[in-house]
This record gives sequence, C-alpha cells and structure tokens, in this order.
Amino acid sequence: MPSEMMYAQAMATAITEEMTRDSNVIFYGQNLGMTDRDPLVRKFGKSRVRITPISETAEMGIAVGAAMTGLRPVVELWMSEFMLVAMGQLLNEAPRLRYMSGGQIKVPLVFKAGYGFAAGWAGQHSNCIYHTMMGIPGLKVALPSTPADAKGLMAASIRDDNPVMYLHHYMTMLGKGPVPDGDYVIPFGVADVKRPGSDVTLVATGWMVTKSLAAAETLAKEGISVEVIDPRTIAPLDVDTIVNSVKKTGRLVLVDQAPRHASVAAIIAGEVAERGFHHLKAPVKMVTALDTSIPYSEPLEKYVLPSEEKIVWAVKSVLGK
Amino acid sequence: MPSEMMYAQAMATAITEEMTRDSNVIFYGQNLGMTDRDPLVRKFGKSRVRITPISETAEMGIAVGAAMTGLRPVVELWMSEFMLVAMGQLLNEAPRLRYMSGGQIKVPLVFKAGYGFAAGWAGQHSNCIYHTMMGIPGLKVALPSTPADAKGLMAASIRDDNPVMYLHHYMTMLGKGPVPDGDYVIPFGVADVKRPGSDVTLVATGWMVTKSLAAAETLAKEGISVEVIDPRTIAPLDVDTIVNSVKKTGRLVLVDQAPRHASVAAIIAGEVAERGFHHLKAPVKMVTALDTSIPYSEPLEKYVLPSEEKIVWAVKSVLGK
Amino acid sequence: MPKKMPKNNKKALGKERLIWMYTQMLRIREFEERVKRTFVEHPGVIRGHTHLADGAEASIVGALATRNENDLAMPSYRCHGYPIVLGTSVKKMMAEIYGRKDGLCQGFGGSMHLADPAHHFPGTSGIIGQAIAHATGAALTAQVKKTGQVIYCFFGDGASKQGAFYESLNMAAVWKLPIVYILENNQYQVYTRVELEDANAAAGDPLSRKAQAFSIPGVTVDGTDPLRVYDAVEKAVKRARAGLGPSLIESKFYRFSAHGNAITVPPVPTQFPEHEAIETYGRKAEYAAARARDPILLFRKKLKSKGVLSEPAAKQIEDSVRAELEQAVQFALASPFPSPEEATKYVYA
Amino acid sequence: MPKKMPKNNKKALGKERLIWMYTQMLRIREFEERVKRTFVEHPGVIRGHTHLADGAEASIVGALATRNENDLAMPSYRCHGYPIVLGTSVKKMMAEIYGRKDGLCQGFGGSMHLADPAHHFPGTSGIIGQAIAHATGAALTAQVKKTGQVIYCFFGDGASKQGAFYESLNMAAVWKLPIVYILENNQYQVYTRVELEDANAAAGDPLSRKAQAFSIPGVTVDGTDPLRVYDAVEKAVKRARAGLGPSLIESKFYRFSAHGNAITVPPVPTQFPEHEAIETYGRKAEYAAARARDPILLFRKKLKSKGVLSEPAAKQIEDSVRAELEQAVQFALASPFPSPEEATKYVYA
Ligand SMILES: Cc1ncc(C[n+]2csc(CCOP(=O)(O)OP(=O)(O)O)c2C)c(N)n1
Ligand SMILES: Cc1ncc(C[n+]2csc(CCOP(=O)(O)OP(=O)(O)O)c2C)c(N)n1
Ligand SMILES: [Mg+2]
Ligand SMILES: [Mg+2]
Repeated sequence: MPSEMMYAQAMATAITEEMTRDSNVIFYGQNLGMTDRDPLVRKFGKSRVRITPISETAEMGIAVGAAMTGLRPVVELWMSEFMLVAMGQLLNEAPRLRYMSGGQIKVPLVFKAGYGFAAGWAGQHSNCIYHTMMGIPGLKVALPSTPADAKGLMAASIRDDNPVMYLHHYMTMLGKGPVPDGDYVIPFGVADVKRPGSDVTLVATGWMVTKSLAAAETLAKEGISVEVIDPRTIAPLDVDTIVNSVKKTGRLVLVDQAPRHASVAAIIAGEVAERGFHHLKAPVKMVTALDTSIPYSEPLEKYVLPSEEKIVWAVKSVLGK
Repeated sequence: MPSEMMYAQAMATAITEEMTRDSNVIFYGQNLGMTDRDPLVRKFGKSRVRITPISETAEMGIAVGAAMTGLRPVVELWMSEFMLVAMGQLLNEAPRLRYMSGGQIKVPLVFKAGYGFAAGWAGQHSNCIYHTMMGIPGLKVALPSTPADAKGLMAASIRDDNPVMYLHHYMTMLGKGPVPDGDYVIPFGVADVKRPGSDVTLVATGWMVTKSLAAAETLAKEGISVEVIDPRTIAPLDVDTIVNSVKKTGRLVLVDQAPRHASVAAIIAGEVAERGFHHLKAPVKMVTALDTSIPYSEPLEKYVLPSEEKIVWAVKSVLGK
Repeated sequence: MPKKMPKNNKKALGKERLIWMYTQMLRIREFEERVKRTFVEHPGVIRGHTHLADGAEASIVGALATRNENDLAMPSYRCHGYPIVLGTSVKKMMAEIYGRKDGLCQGFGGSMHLADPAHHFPGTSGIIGQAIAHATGAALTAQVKKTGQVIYCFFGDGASKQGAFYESLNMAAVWKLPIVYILENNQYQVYTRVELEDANAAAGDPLSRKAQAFSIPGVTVDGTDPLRVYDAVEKAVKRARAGLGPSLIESKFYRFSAHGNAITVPPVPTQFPEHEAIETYGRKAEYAAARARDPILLFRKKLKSKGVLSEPAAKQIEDSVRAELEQAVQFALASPFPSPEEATKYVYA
Repeated sequence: MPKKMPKNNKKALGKERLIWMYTQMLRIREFEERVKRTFVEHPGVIRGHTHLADGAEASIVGALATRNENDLAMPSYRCHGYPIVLGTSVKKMMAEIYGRKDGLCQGFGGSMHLADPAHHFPGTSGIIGQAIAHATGAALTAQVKKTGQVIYCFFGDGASKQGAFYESLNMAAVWKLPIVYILENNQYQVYTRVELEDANAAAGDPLSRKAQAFSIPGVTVDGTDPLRVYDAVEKAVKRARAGLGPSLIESKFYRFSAHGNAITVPPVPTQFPEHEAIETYGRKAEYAAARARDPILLFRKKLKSKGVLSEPAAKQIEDSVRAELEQAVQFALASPFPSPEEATKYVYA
C-alpha cells in the first residue's frame, strides 16, 4: 500500500526502518540528535544516533573504520561539497580497502548528502560534484529523483555491503509522491523509465528528471513523444536500458545540472557513441549547466542552469526541428 | 636551440626560470628545500623555497590565500591522490573565489602533482584522478606527456592568472626528449598532433601517448596510418582539433589510463557524439583501465591497464579488422 | 558620524577612537537588523543562506580597532560585520545581499561571499575552516613581500574542529607568520552547543587551550567588551608584527540571531527562526541572560559612565546610523538585477 | 620459540612474557632485514614502496604486549611490525610483499597494505593520517557493540600534522572512545626533520603536548625501551577500557633504515638508500648514536643482566628466528603469481 509522502520523509522513513531491522546500523552527523527529545535518539538511543563536530575527515574516516569492524554507519553530510574537504575517505579509502585486502574485509557504509541547491546558495553550496565519484571501482552512487526512489535506494544503500554515496537533491526535498509501505528496496544499476516515448530518448537524474518530464509534457502537446529515463544510480550505470531505448528512438538528449565536462551526460554520450552508434539517427545533444560557477543573483543563476525551455529546444533540434 | 633532457628536468628548469623571471613566484611542498645546500634554496632563499608538513589542506589553502594577495605559489604535492584529503581547496576554493568576488580578485597558483605510477604502488598511489578536475569552471588542468610539453606547460601554468593543476606522469619522468631553451610557453587548450595519420584518430594523454605512439608504429608496419593527438590540457580541452581529425579519418580510438567512467576518453567520446557524429564511420572505441582499483602484483596490475596490444586491437576493430 | 578610524595618539584609547568604535558597533547592528527585516518586509529578496553578526559587534570592532591601515581582515561566511568597520560601502553590501548589479560583487557572491579587496577584505569562503588556510596564506604573502601587514583571521568555535584550523596554525607557528587567529566562540555551531562537539569544552576547559598544540600563546577573552578584545588582540598583533608568529585568541560572546535564515525550497520564502537555544534546547533563561549582556548596551553604559558619550551625542549617532542604513536598503532595492548573460564573466582572469 | 603471547599472571611482567617480547622484537628485525636484503638479492621482486620497522621494535612490542586477545592494532603503511606480533604468518606476509598468490592479501595489497582481520589487524591505508580516523571508527564499533576491545592506533610524527589526526582525537575525546593513540616519533618524515615541520618540536616542546588540544592525557616515553612503552601504554589502555576515553602517547625512537626504498621508474630496480640523516643532512654522528642505542641490543643486555635471558637461550632464539624467516623467504619466492584475470575479483562485496 503506497502512502503519499515527501522525498525528505521517504529518506527518513527508510533510515528508521533499516535501523529498526538491523542494530548494526548507526546514524550520525552534524547537527542531528542534539537532545534526548530527538525522535531518532528516543527510538535508538544516543549510542546509535550521534552528533558530530564539523570534522568531515573524521566523520567519514570513522565510518570507514566502523564499517571495517562490523557496524553499518549512515553518515549525514548535508551538502555534498562539504565532503570535498575529506574526499580521500570517499574516493581513496572506503572503496579501496576491501580490494587491497584481497577480499578479506568489507566496508558497508552510506554517505548521505544533498546537492544542486539552485536557490541562491551561490558558488560553493549549489554544485553537482557527482562526476568525481564515477569511475571509482568499489564505490556505488545513488541519485534518487522521486520519493519512492528516495526510499527504495536508501534501503538498498544501507543493506549493501559496499560503500555507497547517496545523493539527494535539495530542490526535490519537499516534492510529494507515492511511496510503497514496508520493505521496499530498489536494486543498484537498474534505470527507470519515468515516461515511455518513441521519438527521442531523454536521460536525466535528480531535479533534471522533474524538468525533463515537464518538457516532455510540453512536447507531447506538439506531438513529440519523449522517453524519459532516470538511471537512478550512476555507479553502476545502466547503459543497456539507455542503448535499448536509443535502438527504438534513434535520438538521444542528455540533461544534466553539472557543467558539461563534470556531467553524467557526457559519460553516457560517450557510452552511446561506442555501444549505440549504429542506432543513432542524429548527433546526441547535451543540455548541461554553462561553464561557470553558480552565481548568487537569481537571473544569473537561472541563466547558467538547464531549463525546461532549453530541454524542449534540444529535443526539437535532434529531431531536426 | 633545443637541449636533450629528461621530463623531470624539464619541469624543474621551467620552475627555476620562472622563479628567476618573477620574484612573486614561490615554491614549496613536503620534503623539498630541507637544507641550505639545496640548489633552489641557494638560488632563491628560504623565504621563497619552503618545506611544509604533511598538511595538504593548509599547503593548498595557504597557496590560495597567498595567490589572492599577490604571490604566485607553485606547490609540490607529489602524488595527486594526496590532494584528495584537501580536494575542496582545488575544486571549491581556488577556482571559485574570483567568480564569487565578481572579478575583483585573481588566484594565480600552480598545484603540481604526479599520477599514474603503475609500478607496484597499489591501490592508493597509482590512480588517475584527473576526471575529478574536469568541468570545474575557473580551473585549468595540464597533462604534459613529453619533456618539451613538460617545460612549456609549466611555464604557461606559472604565468597564468588562474589556478592551474599541473599533473605530470610518474612513468614518463625519466624519458628524454628535445626541449627548447629559454622562454618556451605552450598555450592552454591547444592539442598537439604527436603523429599525423589518415586512417584512424587516436587521442591519448600522459603515459598513454607513449603507448599509443608505439602502437601506431606497429600498425604502420601493417599499413594502418594512425593520427595520435595529445590534448595536453584537459581543461580547457581542445575538441576542435579532435573533431577536425575525425573529419579526415572517420574513426576514433580513445586511450586512457583511468577506469572508463573516470576517463577523459568518455568525455571526448561524448563531445564527438555531439559535434563529430556526422564524420564518424564507425563507433568510437575506448581503451581504458578495467573497473578495479590498481592491484599490487605485477601480472594483476598489467592486466587492468591499457597496453600496446589492447590499443592495436582497438584500432583494428574500428577499422572492422 | 566617524567612518574612518581615527588615529590613536596616546597609549590608551582616546575618546575619538572610542566613539568611533561605538559607532561601528551600532552600524553593524543596524545593518544586520535591516538584513533581518528584509526577510519580513521583502520576502524572497534575499536568497540562499544569510548569517548575521548581531552579538559579535564588540568582538569584531575591538579586534579591528587595533589594526594598521594595510592589515587585512579574513573571516568566514558570517562576514557582514568586518567590512563595515573597514570602510566598505554599506550600500554596495546591501545591494550584494539583494543580488543586484550594484552589489559589492555585482551579485555574483551574495551574503556569504562579500569581498572588497580595495578595503583590505580579500574575500571569504562558505566552507568551514578553509578560509583559515587562506588567511594564513595572506600572512605568507605579507612575510615574503615584507609588507609589514598583519592578517586578522576570524572563525567560529565550530570551525576550530576542522582539520584546516589545526594544519594552518601549525604552519603559521613553524613559519612565524604575521597573523592573529580570533576564535569567535559564540557557543553554538548551528544547532550544536560547543560542549557537544569540542573536547576542551566537554572537559570544561577553554578553547584557547588548543594553542598548546602549536606552542603559541592562547588566551580567552570576554568578547562582549570591545576594550578587553582590543587589549588581547593588540598584544597578539604586536607579537605578529615583531616577527614572533601567531597567537590564538578565544573571544567569547553570544550570537543573538539564529544561525541563519531557515533552509527552505523555493517558492517557500525563507525566514529567520528563533535562536537554537530556545528552539532546540528550550533554554530561555540562557538566551535572556545573554541578551541582557548585549555588548552595545554594555559599551554605551561604560562610555556614558566614563563621560565619553553624552546622551545627545548617542542619539545623534543612532539617528545617523539609522539613516545611513535606510539609504542602503533603498539603494539596494532600487538597484537593477545583473543581466543574465553576464553570468559567464569572471570565470577566468 | 614462543609465538603466542603468554599470559601475565602477576602484576609485573613475568619471565615468559619478557622472553616472548624479546623474541618478537627479533622477529620484526629479522623480517625487515630479509625484506631489505631482497632488494639486493632479488632485484625487482619487491615493487612500489616498502617501509621498514627496524628501530621501532621496542615500541611496537612494548605497546602490543599490553593487549587483550581481541584488541585491534591499526597502524599506517609502515605496517610490517605489528602483524608479526599479532600472530600473522610471516610466510604469507613475505609472499604478499613479493606479490604472490599465497600472500596475505593474494598479491592485491603489497607491503603498504597488509591486512589480517583474523589476527586483529583489519588493514592499513597508505595515505597519511587517514587510518587514524579508521582506528577511531573501530573504537566506535567497540563502544557501540560493547565488545570490551581497545584499539591500538599507531602513526608517525609526520602524520600528526594531518587534519585527520586532530579531528579524530577530538571526536574520540568527546565520545570517550576506547582507543590509545601512539605517535611514533622517529624524528623524520621522509627527508624532513620534525622540528622543520612541527610547531611543538620547533619550540623545543614534546609532541605529546598536542593532547592539550583535546584535554586528554599526553605523555612522552622512551620508545627504545619496551618496558617503558609497556607501562605508559598499559595505563592508557586501562583508562580506555574503563570508558574514560583516549590518551596520546608519544614514543620516541629512531628509524634505522631510510624512509623507504628509493623511488625509481621501471625498469630501473629500486634499492634502499642511506638514511636521510646522513644522505640529506650529513649527520653521521646522530645516526651512529641512534644505532648505538639499538633497542634490541639494549633489551638483550637488560634481560641478561636481570638473569632472564641466558646466552644459550639467546642464541637459540636467534637461530630459530633466522630459520623461520629463511623459510618465509623461500616460501614467498616459490609461491606463484596470481593469475591476471583474478584482478577483477574483490572490487565489490
Ligand atoms: C566543511 C563544512 N561542513 C559543514 C558546513 C555547514 N556549516 C555552515 S556554518 C556551520 C556552523 C559553523 O559554526 P561556527 O564555526 O561556530 O561559526 P558560527 O556560525 O557560530 O559563527 C556549519 C556546520 C560547511 N559550510 N562546511
Ligand atoms: C596525504 C599524504 N601526503 C603525503 C604522503 C607521502 N608520504 C608517505 S609516508 C610520508 C612520511 C610520513 O612520516 P611519519 O608520519 O613521520 O611516519 P614514518 O614514515 O616516519 O613512520 C609521506 C609524506 C602520503 N602518503 N599521504
Ligand atoms: Mg559558533
Ligand atoms: Mg616519522
């Protein structure tokens, strides 16, 4: 029985459910569980729900060590850019230790962070840095776009025996949608067709899914049928579903909130150039952020980010319209 | 008059020449300039040549602050993975401060680090992490493959008014080649055709250029003419030169030491899927590292990295052979 | 109303300088009040995240009153207070916070990233601890170029738990850089009380004890009294200028507003919540006690009792500050937005 | 030859335990001698970067002699010494360093990344400071799961300048985690003498003073004497086990070999250079003095003078250690390489 709930709530539900299911799951981060009145503290106690200083290297490194020795930490890191001060733990510790040990240990942990807060947070708080986490063997990366995916991927992340980067989008936090009750786990590496279509394949993640679906709706009114695919996890990345869709449509538009060379869009374009080339009837088209940092002022910020209009234009352009 | 010198020497020469030219250039890092007998200390003094603790965040952050206020720091960071503990300074401070200030300040600095040491350094010291530095507006990234490029790009990096990541390849350090004497500055964003050819375009950086040239030589004996292009800088990335070559050859092989989704190869493939699609006669082909961390033992390490044989095979495959 | 800092001729702080200090404290307070009122009076005009300096006035002004003309101030994202003291235009500051073309950074930076290098304010970072390293780098420039400058580096109690703090102070100590580290202990980092996250505080020790890790002087000072802050910082500045290296000063005061405006997703407009002491911990008495020790009230009282400030003079300063900031708000509201295409400027120098 | 640590029944260290300690010190030394000889006798067999523990024997053994059966040891990349004491097979260790199939990590890790979780050695990181956080996380597991374990976290003087050190110790102190931090001050980080990069050392203070930043106990101990190390660590372990939180112990000794094998590009084979004291600084006397205080010689002398160790017993131990390591080298040399396709194993659990 699905309930209607907000994206933020869906994540919290999954964390609570997993903590109930498995006493090895702990949850900590800055500015959470301050007092005994905190609901999670009340439910799970101060040993399993902890507040941390502004010490990302220790927060993340402690999670690695705790995961190596039998816990399953979930770390709230707030904004993904904050992790940049401790990127070694994400890219060069958590995903490498098992491999270097010849498979003797595992490092099951979840780093949770938001991203892409395009609401006047300016140059250092609004970025998409997921490209830094791709191509890191041993690391999985989830990018849910809907409340249901938010829950299902959080459950999957916590149950996974590997380090997982769970990135939620700030602009979708208050969005509502149906979320399955109880055990609901979405496998990694399985893209979701958010809207079926036949003329053009469109791939997007996070908030860009919302924008792309709006664009698809607009285009439908003009008789253009767009298939919107959300990879949901970018490591592993479900290239097959994308290539199969291109086989059908022959055209591919990629929408990404990051600047072009920091985008999943470019990676997918590259994959399709290799694996889907013969199906393509037109060049792929990428709609990404412009090559600037994110400016503070609203008109500037709007200008550099992908918009529904730019997406509509791109879809038409691959159709030669 | 070019002199024959080693890659390592070419970098050092450029640093010495630039420090001589401009007294605002300073040079520091771990384990350098320990004593008064050190040649750079002797030449430039202990104020401009400094030894640092193992404090990458401070080393890099101090460079940012020094650059904001009038110096041009060059920081020796040794292995690029060491920077991961301080990645915020590279990705979220140095390249953003000018933009956020509305152009009031500039941050001219060079972070120098080696990478890709495929010589038994195992899981945390042998990686290619340049993909993390792409798509970061405000940041330039140089990846010289020859002694001449090593010198010319170092001079360009130090003279540039922006933060520059200068990545040298450990496996090419002892390689010799002709290096122009005196002022020699290679502009950013200009690819170099390392070997002209007509049948297939091959793009590679760093040590992969060496391997690709060897493969091209082998293929030449079989009558296959390969054009080897080295972008030399990946931010900015000279896509035009690559697309123009593909216009001529119709075929593209991309060689990269990083795992597939952490590669420049995938980014270039994406760009060509958009901008060079109509010139392509066959799917692009990427030769990258396998999706593993780098293992210690030699047969394992060899297995996961691109090799001359894999490159030869890829070139033949895009030719349908 | 004195804007430029009057010179100190005698050993003690002269009347002019004291009045100047008081005025700057008022200007900071009024600026922040107007920023805060903007959320109510003009919802949506200020975007993102804004952090106020009310409560910090004595600490900021006491510290900066010790500086020489060319010394630099380098704080964190909670950055409104300092440039006001350095002589930056409050009009341009307000316009920046409103995202306008006439803003200090032409709308590119916003509240967290004010920058005015012409007024010895090179710019700030929104990422905790990182600017401590930047300030240390500015001190390196001063040392290498022998400019005689001292760098004033400000950061929070929370920031002192970031590796950057520790690494920077160690390097500054080894290199004897001309810098003074001012740890503004307002006892909260967002919702977190300092004893929940700081080992010194948890043990009942002052945070200035961290100075021991670098074998440098570390003192704790009452940050609600600008004169005590002045004394402590002056000593540290002298040490720095003499080439003896950095000091750590813990300045204790209380932040009066919530950490920042509440975080919401557009189109829900942002507002300022209650202070965390009340909202999270229910510590109403703590908050009331802190407000009773408002540094502006205390300093006004002291100046009056010393005969430095008369009632009419106080009134006149208040009026002129109020008028100045009213103008700033009007200027900012009237300023146009930058045109969108300008967004691609300033990426590269 | 006693491999498993004998129990301590009395308050003082008994004879059996002392002999065991001495034996472990010898085993570490002989292991490192054989690793080092490999560079000469079998050039190219060891790849990458290898760091030796000769000089650290007393510190390692003195510390680990205090442990309970389930306590974990978590050091850095200079990791050969500890697992030897914990009971890891030296054959498998040598085979790992030789990159062989029978290696401890099947050739995936090499010298810097030995791991043997079955023997309380979860694994190491080659990136400075990062493993201090991992060890702290292991202590969190012990606390949350109430295992009663204490974590022994080892790292170098150089590593104590990495933000991870500072952040980890603060969190361990606030959370009162069961962990003992052992700062192995061998006075060098690669080429750099500690007073060139550490503010405490530059001021002539001990590095244990850093403990003040966390309001935890900090002591400095002579790391060439296993009994002094034992005493200091035992006290800290008791404190940790009692739930009172971490301690910082600075153990001072001298590394006898160069930092690691020289860095070259293949096919030029790697070798061990001279110690940096001589090669970089020309301090021959310093090096000679340190060698004269070889912890193994000192401890042997002490045990003999106390009547704990007889000459024939010493000879017998030496012979058996030598034979054991000769076997390890032969085992490693005879072990096959892993087959290439195995490289894709172990990426994901
Ligand atoms: C690396 C990093 N982690 C987390 C944050 C989020 N954050 C912004 S302000 C802040 C609190 C800082 O507290 P403090 O240093 O005491 O300064 P105050 O706000 O009290 O002036 C936090 C945690 C950040 N900006 N950067
Ligand atoms: C973050 C990082 N920076 C630099 C290095 C390179 N490095 C490896 S070992 C080492 C010296 C460490 O010295 P110390 O901590 O004193 O340990 P010791 O080698 O003396 O045992 C350095 C700088 C690294 N591995 N990681
Ligand atoms: Mg605070
Ligand atoms: Mg050392």
